[in-house]
Amino acid sequence: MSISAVRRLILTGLLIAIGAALSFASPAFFTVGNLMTLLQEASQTGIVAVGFTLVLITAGIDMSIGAIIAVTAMLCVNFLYYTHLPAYLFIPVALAGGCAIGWFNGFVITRFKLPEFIVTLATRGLLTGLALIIAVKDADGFVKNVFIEDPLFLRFGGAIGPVYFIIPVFFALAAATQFFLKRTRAGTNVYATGANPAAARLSGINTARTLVGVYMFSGFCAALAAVFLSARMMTAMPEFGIGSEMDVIAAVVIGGTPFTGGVGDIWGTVIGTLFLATIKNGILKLGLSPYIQPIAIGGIIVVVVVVDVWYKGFAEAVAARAARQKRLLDGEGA
Amino acid sequence: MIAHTRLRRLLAGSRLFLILILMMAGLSLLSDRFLTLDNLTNVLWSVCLIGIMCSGAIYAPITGGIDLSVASIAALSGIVLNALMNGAGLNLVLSLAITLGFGLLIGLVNGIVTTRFKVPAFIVTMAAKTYLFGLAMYISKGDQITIMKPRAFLAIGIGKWLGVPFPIYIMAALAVASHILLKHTGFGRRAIAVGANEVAAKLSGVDPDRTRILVYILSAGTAAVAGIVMASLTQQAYAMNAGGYELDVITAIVVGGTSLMGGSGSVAGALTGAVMVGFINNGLNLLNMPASYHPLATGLVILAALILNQGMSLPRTLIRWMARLRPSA
Amino acid sequence: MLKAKCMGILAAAGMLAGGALQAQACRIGYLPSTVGQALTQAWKAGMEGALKGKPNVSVQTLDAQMKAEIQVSMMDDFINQGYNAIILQPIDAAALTASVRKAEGKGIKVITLNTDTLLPHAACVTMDDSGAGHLIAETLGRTLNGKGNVAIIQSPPGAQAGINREKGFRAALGKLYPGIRIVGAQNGEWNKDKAIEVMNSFLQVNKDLDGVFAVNDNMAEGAMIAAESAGRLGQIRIWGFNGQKSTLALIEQGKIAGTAYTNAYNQGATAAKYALDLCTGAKKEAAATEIVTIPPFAAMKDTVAKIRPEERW
Amino acid sequence: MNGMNDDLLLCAGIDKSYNGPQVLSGVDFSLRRGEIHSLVGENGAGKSTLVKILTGVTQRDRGSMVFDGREIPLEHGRTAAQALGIAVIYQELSLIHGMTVAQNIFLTREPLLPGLRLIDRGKMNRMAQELIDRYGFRLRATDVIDGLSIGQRQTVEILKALSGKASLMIMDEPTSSLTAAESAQLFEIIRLLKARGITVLYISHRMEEVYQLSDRVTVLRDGRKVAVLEREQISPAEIIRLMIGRSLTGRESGNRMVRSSGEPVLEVEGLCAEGRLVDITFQVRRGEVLGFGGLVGSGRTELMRTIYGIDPFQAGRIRYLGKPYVPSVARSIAGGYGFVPEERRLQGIMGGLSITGNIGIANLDASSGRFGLVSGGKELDHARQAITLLNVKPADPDIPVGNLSGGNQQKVVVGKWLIRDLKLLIVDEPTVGIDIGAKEEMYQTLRRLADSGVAVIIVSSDLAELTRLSDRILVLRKGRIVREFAEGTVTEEDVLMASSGILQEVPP
Repeated sequence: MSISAVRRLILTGLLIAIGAALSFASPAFFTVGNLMTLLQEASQTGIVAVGFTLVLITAGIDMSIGAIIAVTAMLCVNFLYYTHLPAYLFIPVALAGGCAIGWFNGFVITRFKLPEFIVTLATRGLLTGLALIIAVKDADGFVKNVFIEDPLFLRFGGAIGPVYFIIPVFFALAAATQFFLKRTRAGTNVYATGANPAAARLSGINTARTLVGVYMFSGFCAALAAVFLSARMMTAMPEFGIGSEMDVIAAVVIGGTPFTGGVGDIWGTVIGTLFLATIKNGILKLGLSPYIQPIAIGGIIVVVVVVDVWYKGFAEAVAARAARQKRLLDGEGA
Repeated sequence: MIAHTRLRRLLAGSRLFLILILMMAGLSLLSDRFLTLDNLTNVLWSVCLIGIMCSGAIYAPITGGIDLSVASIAALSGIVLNALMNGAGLNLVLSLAITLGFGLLIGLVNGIVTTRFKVPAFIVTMAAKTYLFGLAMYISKGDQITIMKPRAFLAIGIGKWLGVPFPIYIMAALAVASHILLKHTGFGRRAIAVGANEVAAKLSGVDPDRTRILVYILSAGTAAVAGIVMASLTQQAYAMNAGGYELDVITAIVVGGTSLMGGSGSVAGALTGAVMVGFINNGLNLLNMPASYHPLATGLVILAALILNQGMSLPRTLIRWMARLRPSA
Repeated sequence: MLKAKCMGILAAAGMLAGGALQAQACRIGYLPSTVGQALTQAWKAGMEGALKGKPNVSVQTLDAQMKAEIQVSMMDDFINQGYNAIILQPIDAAALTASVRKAEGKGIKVITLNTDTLLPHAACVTMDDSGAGHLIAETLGRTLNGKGNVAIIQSPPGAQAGINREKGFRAALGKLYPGIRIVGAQNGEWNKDKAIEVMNSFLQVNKDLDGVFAVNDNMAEGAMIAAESAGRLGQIRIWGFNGQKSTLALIEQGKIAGTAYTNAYNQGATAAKYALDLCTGAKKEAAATEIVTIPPFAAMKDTVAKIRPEERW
Repeated sequence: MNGMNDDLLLCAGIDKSYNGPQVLSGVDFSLRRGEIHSLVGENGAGKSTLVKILTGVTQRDRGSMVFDGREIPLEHGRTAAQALGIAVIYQELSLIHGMTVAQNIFLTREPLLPGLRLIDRGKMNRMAQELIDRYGFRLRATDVIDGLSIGQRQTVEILKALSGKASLMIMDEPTSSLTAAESAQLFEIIRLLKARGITVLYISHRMEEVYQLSDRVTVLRDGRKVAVLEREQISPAEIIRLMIGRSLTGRESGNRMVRSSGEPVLEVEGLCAEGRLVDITFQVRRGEVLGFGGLVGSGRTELMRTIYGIDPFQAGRIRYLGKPYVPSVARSIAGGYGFVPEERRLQGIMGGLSITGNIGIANLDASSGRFGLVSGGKELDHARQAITLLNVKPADPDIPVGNLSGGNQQKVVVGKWLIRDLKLLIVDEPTVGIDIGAKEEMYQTLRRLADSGVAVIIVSSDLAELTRLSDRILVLRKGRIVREFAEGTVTEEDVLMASSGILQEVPP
């Protein structure tokens, strides 16, 4: 079995173990209500993480996702507050807005050959500001957070039976993206661009276009998440989602997509998001002091990643030694 | 050819500074209050925390890493210091020493986890940011502890010499020290080499792990100093202080022309970057621009500065791209 | 199922009212905007004081880290865990309305602190933000004899509490003292070193600044530090908001002109009592939100002594 | 038998200049169907430019080009070239890690499910496997690239080209990173391609290969065609003469071994490293050039890394300058070692840094003064010394080493040791992928060092180089020393046979 498969199993095992432990620790954990909330939280991060995974596979990074959430949310509210367009008309516009921002990121990165991290960090600032500026203001010019009552829009925050609407959407998006990555030429290009841009270009892949596309998708996912978030909260605030990028990154990296690019997939990200959500949700049940909770979360993340990386190194070392032995035996070239 | 490259490098080096000058010119046209000695002092005073952090944190990007935990370290050290000084009642010097040592220890941990376990620095320091904040909360019980004594300590942040607040001297001293460390010592050379090509550096007798660990110790150390200054300046030990400063620090460093892929860096640049951001905020305040517009303006200026300034790092960036994409031997 | 549980509690409460000391558990969730604030600390202390000695009553605190999203998900968590009452300081009125409704729907009593939500719930124990802003404007205006230049150190845009305080202040000033000019308003991000930065620029631009209103004490203290180091603390009357004990001390030293003090212990205690009575059934929930306002008190050098040490937080 | 219709490609009077200097002037060049045609010349002779023009990476300024009877317009792009069936095997392998053989072969040309835009995995793997089997390679379509040897990866490169229906295959330095055995396999493949009527344009610095393979050879010098040699005219000496316009000093093959009498610098006894080295015993003396032969993977590089102090060893003793010694990189450098690693770009140079930076890093001890401050002046002197010693071009200590030619990069890597009090220099593959001129200089440098009393250990897959440079040759096989050539004349054949275990083993 391949190393990555084993890593995947280990992580899944850890997830189940922690889940089980929590169910014993607190009766409130393993209840339909709580699990659904957990999944809802996971999906909220997960939708963004799906887009982010593609960025990471191209060896890039997108620090602006949080800010994109904020802007898109404000965009929706503006539509609801000023125009009285029906949701099914302006939500596509909002999503397109997310893509446009992603395009801008991709454009600046590829056109000016600037490091992704700093470009998206700059756009992050830019969008944070934009969100404040387009926020709905009252007569005295103070930001006013509108209470959304449009039933159609609110449906995004709603549930079908006990299942929140966002949950199936997340899993559908994940499945579709995984399928895209593995079964379409464009998906292959994403991996190629991340693994070895020079080679990708030689094979006739337009890496610039691939990158721009990836950032657009990341923007789209963030925008989608924003719609669900503001529907759930029945309002939008200019600071929505800002700072959440760290959670997303953690989820994706725990899911086994490295910063070096060319590797990783969506299933890993799904597990990673569930993992993070479980820890965050479970920790609340343990009656810990709120001061201990961040310590615990930070600690667990380090431990998990250390274990994962350690196993990877260990397994690869074993494989390498085996290869050397073999080479030594038949004296042939490396 | 030689003359040409020299010239290009000179221009590239000073380009950011020219941008800064232009900005100052613009601001002084907009507000007559801008170009006054007091105000410029104030700007430096307001960026000194970021500046102090930059002077140490810059080594992480130079080695191809990153340190996201500096802000939490700063907040934590303020709290530890107060606990020692006013809680345990130790004398000032001793408490300062222990606090600094504590900071260095955190750096050591970050360094060891990144090098020995080969975990990406981004994740290590991001997690550290989280649990160090928790630790700060835990020790301080979340209180905003006001520090009223000792006088000597409060002087660190607000005391003045020749009309210039002490923190500015501290920042200047650390920046100069850091510059010398980077440009004129073996450690600086090794850090750059590790960032440029770890394997080659190793075969030339550099110990990359040792260098990296030192880098994170250094970064945490300056963060602790910043924390001490902040505690004294605000007369407060508070876990929430310095929240989010790590991103400002990185922004300043990168705007200053240091590539995140390692192998090059400029302390002067990083400081210029920090001051630039300081000027923007100050300018917006002087013009009494509504708060909603500040982030946008700042973001725009940063992006512009990056694009104007990237000419110099472009060729190196490309080479490093190539280098990074090879599976390392 | 949760409903049934609540019925049970009510029944038991009935007995309790009947004098039988057979206690029923009452789990209270406390969810402030952040746990890292003198104010929210004081509230907690107040609650613990009020609930001391009460059998089977527990308070669990969660930290919303100043983020509405997090606060909402933590609300959900309290709801799922079937807490009996939640004491909530909404980060945003609109953003928390949905979760408050959800909780109430599950029969969980929600007591809000300082910020009311848009739909009715058990109770809202609040310090009067805009009223206190009014009070400050009035007092500051009086001490300035109705003329001079005043600057405001704001909260981050969109922070409701800060906005209400500023609005109250501006409105009163405009009405009562048209002679006083507001020469600047900048964001201090609730935070001390930002406030120093902002204050420094105020001092630069306005050579004749007479008063400063910072929408919380933390920022007032920052302004004080800046003014002091510029040697202009003498001419400038700085007002804060909340009345945390460090600020009261500075008022006694005459470094800060005043602050709108609210007895946060008392406020916390009141909230806790409501929670307890509601879940023991000693009190029935009204149709409309029951608003309990803790009156602000203008603490200045001459009046601050009235605040007893045990009332200082 | 070779009339016009027999020509696959006919170029006449090709001119090319990159804004200013004329890179190609009036080059006539022709390829016959199904021939193996070598293109040789020193770096800068215009080989790569000519290839770029053929493959449409860059356009010619003047001259006619007829491919397969069709006139090729001046504006001839990469895609056009691919469409014509001109394929290139790049020197820098252009495969995507983490992907399977099949995925790499069909990258961007994946077979799609009918009607859908979805990749048909099964079909792709089948097609790949068919292709592999047709040429009888030892590969599985579903193997992941990362697990393959360099040789196998190259095979994938070739398959990639074949899958595109290539009628002309251009190979630029294909053996530069191959072992002798793998090269042999590659030659088999090339002959196979020829047999299937595919024309191969072969570019290499290794004369013996050109000699072995070519039907014809075109020699370029300074952007001009100096000769086209038919099979019977081809001889390495002749080619080299034509390339550099002067005849070489030293014998092409076969070299007398000489026992050095200097005192031993490094003595290794019974060295064992699990999985890599078995009971290695040898010594190297002052003023001696000790050559290590053997196939790649026979443990040569591993041995060098071990005695330098990079990799650990389990058993055995090492004495350095007569004293017991446990190697560590830092200690070795301090003690007067020099080490030139196998892979220049990955292990040798720091591309982004200046020559000064690259040389300085190994000489910090020499350049740092009081308070551990490094003197930039001293470093610059060091760089200048190295530049003049080895005549690095361009002689600007400030330019990034990444911008230098292979030869000059290697000079920098060697140079950083020359300014030290050097006692032992270990050079792994000194001249891989660098042009004849630089090779010559490198040989002279190494010889000069030995004569000045330095003990030099070289590892090389280039047998001519090995036999020519060494005073003594040890041959490694499966991690042990199987043969020592200490006296008498040694030919490349002797070494090759020993390496591949054909010569009976005579332990030293």
